[in-house]
Amino acid sequence: MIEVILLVALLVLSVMAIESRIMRVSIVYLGTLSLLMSFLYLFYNAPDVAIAEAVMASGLTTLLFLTALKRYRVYRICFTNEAFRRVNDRYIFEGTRRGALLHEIEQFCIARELEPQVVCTPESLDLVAGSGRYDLIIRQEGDELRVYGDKENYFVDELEVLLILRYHDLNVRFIRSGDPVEEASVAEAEGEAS
Amino acid sequence: MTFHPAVLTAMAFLMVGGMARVLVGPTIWDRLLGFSLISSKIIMAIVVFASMLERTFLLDIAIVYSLLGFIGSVLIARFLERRTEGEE
Amino acid sequence: MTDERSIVSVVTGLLYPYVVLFGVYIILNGHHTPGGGFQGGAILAALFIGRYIVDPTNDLSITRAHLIEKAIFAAIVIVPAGFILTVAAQRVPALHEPYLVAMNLLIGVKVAIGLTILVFRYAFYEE
Amino acid sequence: MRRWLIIGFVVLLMAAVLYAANRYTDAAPQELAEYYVERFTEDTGARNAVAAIYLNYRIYDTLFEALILLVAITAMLHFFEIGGKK
Amino acid sequence: MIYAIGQGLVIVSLLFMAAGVYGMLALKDFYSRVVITAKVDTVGLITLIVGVMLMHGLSFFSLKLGLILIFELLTNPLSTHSIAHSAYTSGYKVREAGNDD
Repeated sequence: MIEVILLVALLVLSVMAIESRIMRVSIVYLGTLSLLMSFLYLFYNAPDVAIAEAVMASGLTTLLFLTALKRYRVYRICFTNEAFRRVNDRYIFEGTRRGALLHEIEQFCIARELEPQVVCTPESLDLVAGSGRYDLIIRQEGDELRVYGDKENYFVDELEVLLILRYHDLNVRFIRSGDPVEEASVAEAEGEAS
Repeated sequence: MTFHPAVLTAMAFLMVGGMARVLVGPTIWDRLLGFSLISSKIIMAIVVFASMLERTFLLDIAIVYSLLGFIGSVLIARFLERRTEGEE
Repeated sequence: MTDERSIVSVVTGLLYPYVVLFGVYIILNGHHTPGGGFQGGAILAALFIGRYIVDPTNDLSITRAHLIEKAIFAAIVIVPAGFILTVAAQRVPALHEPYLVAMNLLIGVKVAIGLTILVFRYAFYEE
Repeated sequence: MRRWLIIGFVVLLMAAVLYAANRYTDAAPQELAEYYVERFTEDTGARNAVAAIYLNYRIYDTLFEALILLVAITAMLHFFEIGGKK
Repeated sequence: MIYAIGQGLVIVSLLFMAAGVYGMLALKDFYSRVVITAKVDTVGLITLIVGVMLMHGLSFFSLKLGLILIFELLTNPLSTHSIAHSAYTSGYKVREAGNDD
């Protein structure tokens, strides 16, 4: 019984590890796969192989995969909603309309070889934008979704066209602003030049 | 069905529950949480399996996991954290 | 930030000697219980990964470690060539067990050094 | 289209392998395995059969495995020269 | 008798772990799930290992089980803590599980 369950789980996990497009998620899948596989080796009376699998999976291969993954650029998306003071996980799930939007943005990032990372917070916009950690900020105000992005970035241009075409029922509005720090430094430079 | 196989089967169902969180979880930290849960379930399954066969050396694998099992999740968690803080 | 650093490093430092002990136990008991050279060496290499978590500084001379590994490989070739591939294996059966222990020890040290070089090389120089 | 072709090819290959594996059920001769399992303790002095086999009966396997690890690391240090010079 | 008590403890630990898995699947926000995994799972682990120790009496097996228990009590909360800390410093801040949409 346990054998059948774990073998089916191995199948599901291996297929998902190949099919998943986000690399870090694939690493977690592979870690789980080696955990279950190590127990199956033990179940089939091969404790030597089980020890080797346990050690290699827990430390060595994980570190190698993660070092290889350092080359990917991460595109950080922040979802903020300060009006309700409560942000729930249901904002990220795929079932709702907003979740579909976030999922679309993730797919858009993956198609351009960026690693999307969605973060969900109830902090105010100034705090979030001031930290400078995020490349794209989505803020919900009542019925409106406002997307804050960089001013001169062709990636955000394409994203804007896509979202306004497909998600007009969510009242998506794009607000483009340059980095405030950069603007200040540019203004200073201009003042010195004149 | 005797005692030990029944316990092992129940534990396999619990592992499938943790695996559902690994597969579904909206953020990557949820998946990591499911991963650490499955890791502790595996240790307990090894303990029950060794108790069923009454072989002491099978517990070596459980000791390996309890000593080194946390390294994987700590490494992945550190990696995610550093990626978001390092480029400020 | 500093809080988390300290708790992870404290617990990893507590576990450090036990991991060394357990790796050596796996290597030395490899001919009686499951385990052996490769598994124990991998445990000792995972120990250095734990060290990388606590304190990511690079103070391993890779060239020197590689030299040691080559020397140990020469020993791995010489020991069986002197014992198991000659008539001495049939003449002196009392030496069988010391031979197994010595080979396990050599293979364990070699695998530990090799995997450590691999991991450190990828962790520190791959930018 | 290309993706589905690849998937179909893999499924066909898997079916062929499973069919071949189920068709020919005659096993390899068992004498050597039985000899190893019965005699390994008195031959080698080990109580773990795996250690007896990889350190005594099949010592060439172990030697070349160690050589493979050494060659892999040497090649890695040779081709990416950043870590080698220190 | 002691064997039966050990079996009872193992079954109790299965109930604990089932509660932990149910909570992890059913709860709506991340930090509640972290608490469930860290606490309930560790309780289940302690109960199971003590139960198996009772089933085996005083022996080398029980000594190794005690070692596993000590190491696991050191490392299991550590990984959960590390995950939660990583999520918090990355800016994933969910305050409470509410139902207002």
